[in-house]
Amino acid sequence: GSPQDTASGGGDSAAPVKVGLVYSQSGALASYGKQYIEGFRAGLDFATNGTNKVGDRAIEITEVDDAGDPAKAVSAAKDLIGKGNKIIAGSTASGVALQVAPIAAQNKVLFISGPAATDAVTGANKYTFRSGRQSYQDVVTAKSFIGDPTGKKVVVFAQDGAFGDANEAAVKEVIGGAGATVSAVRAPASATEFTPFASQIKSAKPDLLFVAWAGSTAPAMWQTLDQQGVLTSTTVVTGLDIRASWPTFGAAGTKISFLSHYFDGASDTEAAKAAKAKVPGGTLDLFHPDGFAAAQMVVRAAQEGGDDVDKMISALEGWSFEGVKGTMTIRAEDHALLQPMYQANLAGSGENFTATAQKALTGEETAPPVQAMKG
Amino acid sequence: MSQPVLTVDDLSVRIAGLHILQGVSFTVAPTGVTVLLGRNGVGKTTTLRAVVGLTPRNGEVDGTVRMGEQSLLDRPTHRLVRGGLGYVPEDRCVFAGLTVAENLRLAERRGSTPAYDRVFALFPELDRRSRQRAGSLSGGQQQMLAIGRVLLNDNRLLLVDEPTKGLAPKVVTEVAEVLERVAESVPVLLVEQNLAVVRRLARDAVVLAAGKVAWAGDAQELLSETALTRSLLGVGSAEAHDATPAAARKDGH
Amino acid sequence: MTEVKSPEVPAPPAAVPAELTGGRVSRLRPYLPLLVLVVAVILPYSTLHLPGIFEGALNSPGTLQLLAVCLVFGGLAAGYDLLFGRTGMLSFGHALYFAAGVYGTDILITRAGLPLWQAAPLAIVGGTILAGLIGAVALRTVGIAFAMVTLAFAQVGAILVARDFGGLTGGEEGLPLDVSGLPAGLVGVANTVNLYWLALAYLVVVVLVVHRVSGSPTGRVLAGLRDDERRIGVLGLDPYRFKLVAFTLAGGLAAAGGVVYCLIVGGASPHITSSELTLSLLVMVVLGGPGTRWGPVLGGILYMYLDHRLVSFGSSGAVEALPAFLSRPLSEPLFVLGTVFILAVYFFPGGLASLAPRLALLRDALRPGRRRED
Amino acid sequence: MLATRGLTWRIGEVAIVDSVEIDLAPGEFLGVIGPNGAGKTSLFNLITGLRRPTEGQVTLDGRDISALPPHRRARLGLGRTFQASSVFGSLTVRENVRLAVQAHRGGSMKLWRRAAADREVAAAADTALDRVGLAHRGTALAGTLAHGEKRKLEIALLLAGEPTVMLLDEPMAGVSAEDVPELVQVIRSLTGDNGRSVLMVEHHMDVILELADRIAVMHHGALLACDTPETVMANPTVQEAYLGEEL
Amino acid sequence: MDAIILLTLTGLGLAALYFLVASGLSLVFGLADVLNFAHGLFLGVGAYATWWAAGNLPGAGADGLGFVVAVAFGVAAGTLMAVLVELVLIRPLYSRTIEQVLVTVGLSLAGVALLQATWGADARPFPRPEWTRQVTTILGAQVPNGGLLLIIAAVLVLAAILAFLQWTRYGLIIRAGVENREMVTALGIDVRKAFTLVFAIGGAAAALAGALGSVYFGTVSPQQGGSLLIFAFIVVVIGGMGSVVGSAYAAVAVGLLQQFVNYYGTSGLGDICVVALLAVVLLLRPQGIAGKAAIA
Ligand SMILES: Nc1ncnc2c1ncn2[C@@H]1O[C@H](COP(=O)(O)OP(=O)(O)OP(=O)(O)O)[C@@H](O)[C@H]1O
Ligand SMILES: Nc1ncnc2c1ncn2[C@@H]1O[C@H](COP(=O)(O)OP(=O)(O)OP(=O)(O)O)[C@@H](O)[C@H]1O
Ligand SMILES: [Mg+2]
Ligand SMILES: [Mg+2]
Repeated sequence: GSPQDTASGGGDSAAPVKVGLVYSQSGALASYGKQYIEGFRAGLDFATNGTNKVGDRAIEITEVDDAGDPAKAVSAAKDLIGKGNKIIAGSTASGVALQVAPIAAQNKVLFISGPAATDAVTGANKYTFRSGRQSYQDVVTAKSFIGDPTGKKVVVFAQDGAFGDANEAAVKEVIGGAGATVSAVRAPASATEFTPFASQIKSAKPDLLFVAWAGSTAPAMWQTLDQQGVLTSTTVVTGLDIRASWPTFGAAGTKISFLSHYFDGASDTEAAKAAKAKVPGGTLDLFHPDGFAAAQMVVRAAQEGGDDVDKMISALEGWSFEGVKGTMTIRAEDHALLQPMYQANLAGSGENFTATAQKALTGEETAPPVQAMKG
Repeated sequence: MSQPVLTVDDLSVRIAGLHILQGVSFTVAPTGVTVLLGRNGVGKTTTLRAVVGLTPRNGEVDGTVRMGEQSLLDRPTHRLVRGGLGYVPEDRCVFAGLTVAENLRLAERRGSTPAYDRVFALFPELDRRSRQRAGSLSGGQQQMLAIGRVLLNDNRLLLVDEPTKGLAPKVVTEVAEVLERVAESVPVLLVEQNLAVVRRLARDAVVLAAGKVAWAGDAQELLSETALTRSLLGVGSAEAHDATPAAARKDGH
Repeated sequence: MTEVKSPEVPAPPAAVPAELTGGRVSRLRPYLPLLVLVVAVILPYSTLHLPGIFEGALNSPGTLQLLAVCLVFGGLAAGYDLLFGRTGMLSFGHALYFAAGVYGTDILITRAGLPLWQAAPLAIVGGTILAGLIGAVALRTVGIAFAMVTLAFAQVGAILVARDFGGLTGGEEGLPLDVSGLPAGLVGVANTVNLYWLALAYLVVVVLVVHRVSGSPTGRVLAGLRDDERRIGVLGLDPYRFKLVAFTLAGGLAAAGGVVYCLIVGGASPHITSSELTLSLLVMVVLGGPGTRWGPVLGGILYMYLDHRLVSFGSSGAVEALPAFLSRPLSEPLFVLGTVFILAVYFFPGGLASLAPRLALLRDALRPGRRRED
Repeated sequence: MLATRGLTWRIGEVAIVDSVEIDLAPGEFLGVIGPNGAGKTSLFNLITGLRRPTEGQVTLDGRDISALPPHRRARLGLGRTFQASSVFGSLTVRENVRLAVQAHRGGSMKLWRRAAADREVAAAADTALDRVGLAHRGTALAGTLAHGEKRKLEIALLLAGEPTVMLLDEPMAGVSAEDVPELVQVIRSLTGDNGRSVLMVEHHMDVILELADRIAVMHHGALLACDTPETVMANPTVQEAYLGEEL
Repeated sequence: MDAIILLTLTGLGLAALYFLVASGLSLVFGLADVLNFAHGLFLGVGAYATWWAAGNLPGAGADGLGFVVAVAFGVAAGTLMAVLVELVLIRPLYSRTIEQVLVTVGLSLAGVALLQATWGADARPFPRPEWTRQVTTILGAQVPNGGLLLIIAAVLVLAAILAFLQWTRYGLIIRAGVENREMVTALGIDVRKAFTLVFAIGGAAAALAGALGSVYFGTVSPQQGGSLLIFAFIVVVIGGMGSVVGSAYAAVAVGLLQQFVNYYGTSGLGDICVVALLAVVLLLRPQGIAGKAAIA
């Protein structure tokens, strides 16, 4: 016999379409994963009109937890591919998305990355798509806060590592490219005391402070910026995280200008209504649209491509659709997902904060530069 | 004869599968020193540790050990000791990181007045060095501390394991004197290799061989019978290997 | 020497000398590992399905991938045991040399564009030299201080990887391996079986080296070091040199494991630089039985197996059907793993390796009974 | 052979070992006595390199070894036993001795040779075990030996290293009376041949008197006397400081 | 000048936090000889219990006396947890040091996962008195009150622990028991009680650190304890195993070093400097600043 058995992706026309979802059900990003899967279910329902079928073929979802660990995700992806799944989606963590993308290319299956925000997924290879936003789009939204950047002074405050690097680079390119002087203050992601950094920022006297910070130390960081008077001395822009985190901004929350990927009430599209109706609790959050869009893309791929991955790719490339956020476009050249972004404000106190959209930017306005397809 | 203070009956100890004590029975008289003799590795230390409840985790103990009416084997060590069973271990076990004073303070027991005068009268060195860390004491000084620690309290029975090991002859003599005086008020079960000390102190003797009691009876009788000492202790002449100053003196003069 | 070990702590059980085990089984015993090896080699030819144990048939890519990861960690644990179980050195920084292997290979291939046959030896040599240099410094201390110095160096490694110096490591996002230059046989799901064989080969090499070394004159010295370092010095041997050799060798083996792991997972991620990885190596070794030939291997395999499988156990229907106060914790793999580990420490002290003698005891206890029935 | 010059070890103000000068002739047996805490063990630690002296030198065969680490001194032929037995507890008795033989003969840094295959090492180890009468305990784990047996094993370890100068720290401590003559024989047999010298701390005076050519008396870290047994025993200071009252 | 005062005071606040975490760790590590990897869990338990109490316990709240009650509840919970851990998990393994460490490793994995299963992986806002969010102006520097609170708490904890070890009989028993449990028993003392007590103190200190740390951070999350633990370990080792005073010195050194290097050097260098400090201290003085046995 052969030393290894790989299921041939059944060409039977009535066989189910097998879709593998590899995302974080446990681990640090479990709550992002939860929103993603809720959004995905709602999106599947929406895109198939409640049948969960594409034509005669049922869509068979296999969910695997990667716990945020790329090694586990790679194992899971290989297992799913071996079992004949032609479509893999998920990837809550950027690290996972980056490791799974090459696996998809090597094995010629479709990969639709989830909430992972890293720019590197865009243009990773022709088999890889994304259903969420990328860091660059955040930064372009941030730029919209200072009007004409020429001659302005911008400081990026970001944590060490790839996430911070990407943000710093994007700010330099987007806002610096538009004429502002950009400098950066970087801090270790593990830092617990932020006074030195707050002092550095304050003494730089920027016109705009762009903060790229993720993780559990964020509230302490905001409190320190507030206490050292940074928030009142300049315009401070950062990304709005999931709802549950809003109260952790504390008093600082109302002094910050937020760029937002999504929050409940940011849009009022058909898809948003459908998603709201379907999602447990009835309130949309940051990563529901990503899951929703992923499901829409899966259905599209299965509909147009059948079992042929190349056909799936050509069906998705250049495709525009109405997602939760509004019109989304998959750019053919590098598979960037062009989508609306929002400026928002927080109001309230204690446990109760509400976000209101100040302005929506269209997918065109926030489009990242085109990447060369790497593989 | 009056009731024995300690009765060991059919005591059997296995450690890591080795059957070390195989049914040891003896008694300790309510006064004087009972000495436990035997070759290296015969199980003297093991016997004492079993009595005081310190058999290692991988050991099993069978049989009965009674102090008066009370059965000892199923009671935790600290209870036994509080009940008046004093133990001086073979390798001293002073607390190296604590000062001499702290070592002594630790041995104080609730509900009784510690007899510091008694201890310092015997070992003035301990008083002088009370602020030195016990770990930096010499071997002999440590031994003094280990004995002094137990004498701080009134005991119903003392278990003493090779107290003269590694001590200078002068100190050996001192320790022997101390034990002699202690034994006037408290019975002592003593393990000792130094036959001169044994001769001076012991009233009864118990000889262990091959995990069993080979001989038990009057100590002086044992030591005076050359045939007996030779067969039980393997000593040619009782004098020959006494590490006594007397033996040394002979050459000196 | 580890200060953690108080005198009463039984030293890791030494392998039972052959002359002490009797009976028929013992005559077959030397061949048992060989038999297991043969089974392991031909396993990918089996289509056997073990429901509940593996997701797919034995020869499905998912199963082979999982097994390959398990085998690498089996080898890694065996290499770590050379330090911990056999020499008595408690290093908290072993993950560093593994990570050096993984990132070394990945960076040399992906960033420098070297072919695998150059990158792999370079990474191994680099990892070994790194272990030698760090060992040379760290071994000036002993006991907990040694453990902490190794931990500190590993922490520097973790910080450097996370900071993404020169964009080499990809920071917290990791660095996917560029497979375009790799031999075709190592790429793609269809070739997972080759990765499996590679991992198996790695494991065999490590076991062979560790076994050979611990049975060598040097191994004897290492065992002596574990018991009493001062004594070794007075015998005329330089403890430092021998410890350094063990440390460097173990580091080299870990780096080699890193190369294999990099190929299997297809990239590097900062998870592997964390001190938790060293900690879990320690867990593996103890789970298996330190200082024994097969214990650490089994411990490593079992730990990794559970680590991967528990994730899907947590999301299985059976668990989700339970009431919330049960299903919530059970769906956290680490909860189950931690609990299993605590229970294992209690009920199998001495690790899995101590199970065999225990089973033998059980068998002996049962045997007279059987005879009576006859 | 071995000589110390002005050897001093201070902790703070206190001189634990105080300008000790010892000359050990080839083949000589020098007994060291002294009250507990006199600094005998400390002197041994200075000679073998486990402690660094504050002042003074140690020379072996005319060569200054003061700066060498313990293992280098051992290789030059300096062997010792410890006051508290120190053997490799998790190895068998036989492996213990084989390790010592192997350490002495060199070739310990062989990673790829089977240790058990070296018949010469095994034979030498068995000889050493035989000489101390532990051959029958060969397969026992050294950690499980009784105290007296550990003492013998230590001497076997020492024997295996074929040292030219041996330092014995209270070898008789805790050894049962029965075994003392045997051990004395063993120690005597070590010294008779090929000019080996011995430095032995012992409180068993009869053993010292039986073996020693000369006796050194230490007191408060300093050398009180160093002479023939007769002279030393007759010295009133020695009697007062060390021997004490008759039992 | 302002900057230096600010950095010094906030650095001391950080040092205080490290010390609060390290003090319990150091006690348990140095005295009960258990390298307690579950210390981070005790921290988490203290923090979550305080958080829960502030919201649910009658009489407790986010402000004034209610906050004190909430913190007291958190400390009690941490203490109880530590005592249970000692009684159920550590005690049966006594004298098997490695196994004890391993059990705490298992416990830290399982316990943190349990916190996460119960309250989710995300950080939650922590109830705290309004004044802890304010700053106090000292010599022109705006020093966060949360940090000052930590400094005061750390000084009190240090004094309390030292007094306990030096002047109580239990302190003596604990110090002796570290060396030789068996012999302490043989002096008629129930040494097990003493070790339970060590764990209780360690747990209480950890829980207090958890609660006050959360005040400082403004949030509580399951991983918080674990991330502080590594620096606490470094502090304990630099300070010398089991020496609470040593830990205090080391915490100050680490806190200030990190703060100043992060300000004047490049980011991340602070952490590396701390690690380098550890390596240097250990190489020069393997027993740590205050050495192994010295307690005070
Ligand atoms: N923990 C242990 N594990 C295995 N065997 C042990 C252990 N403790 C003691 N033994 C064995 O038990 C026997 C008796 O030892 P024990 O220490 O009681 O002898 P002893 O009569 O006190 O000897 P000595 O005169 O040398 O002190 C010895 O053979 C020893 O090897
Ligand atoms: N590390 C140390 N710190 C402080 N004092 C020490 C240290 N080591 C030894 N001493 C002291 O030095 C003196 C000599 O000790 P040493 O062990 O050398 O004596 P010894 O002659 O071998 O005694 P014994 O016959 O009792 O073994 C003792 O008073 C001891 O307390
Ligand atoms: Mg004994
Ligand atoms: Mg001595």
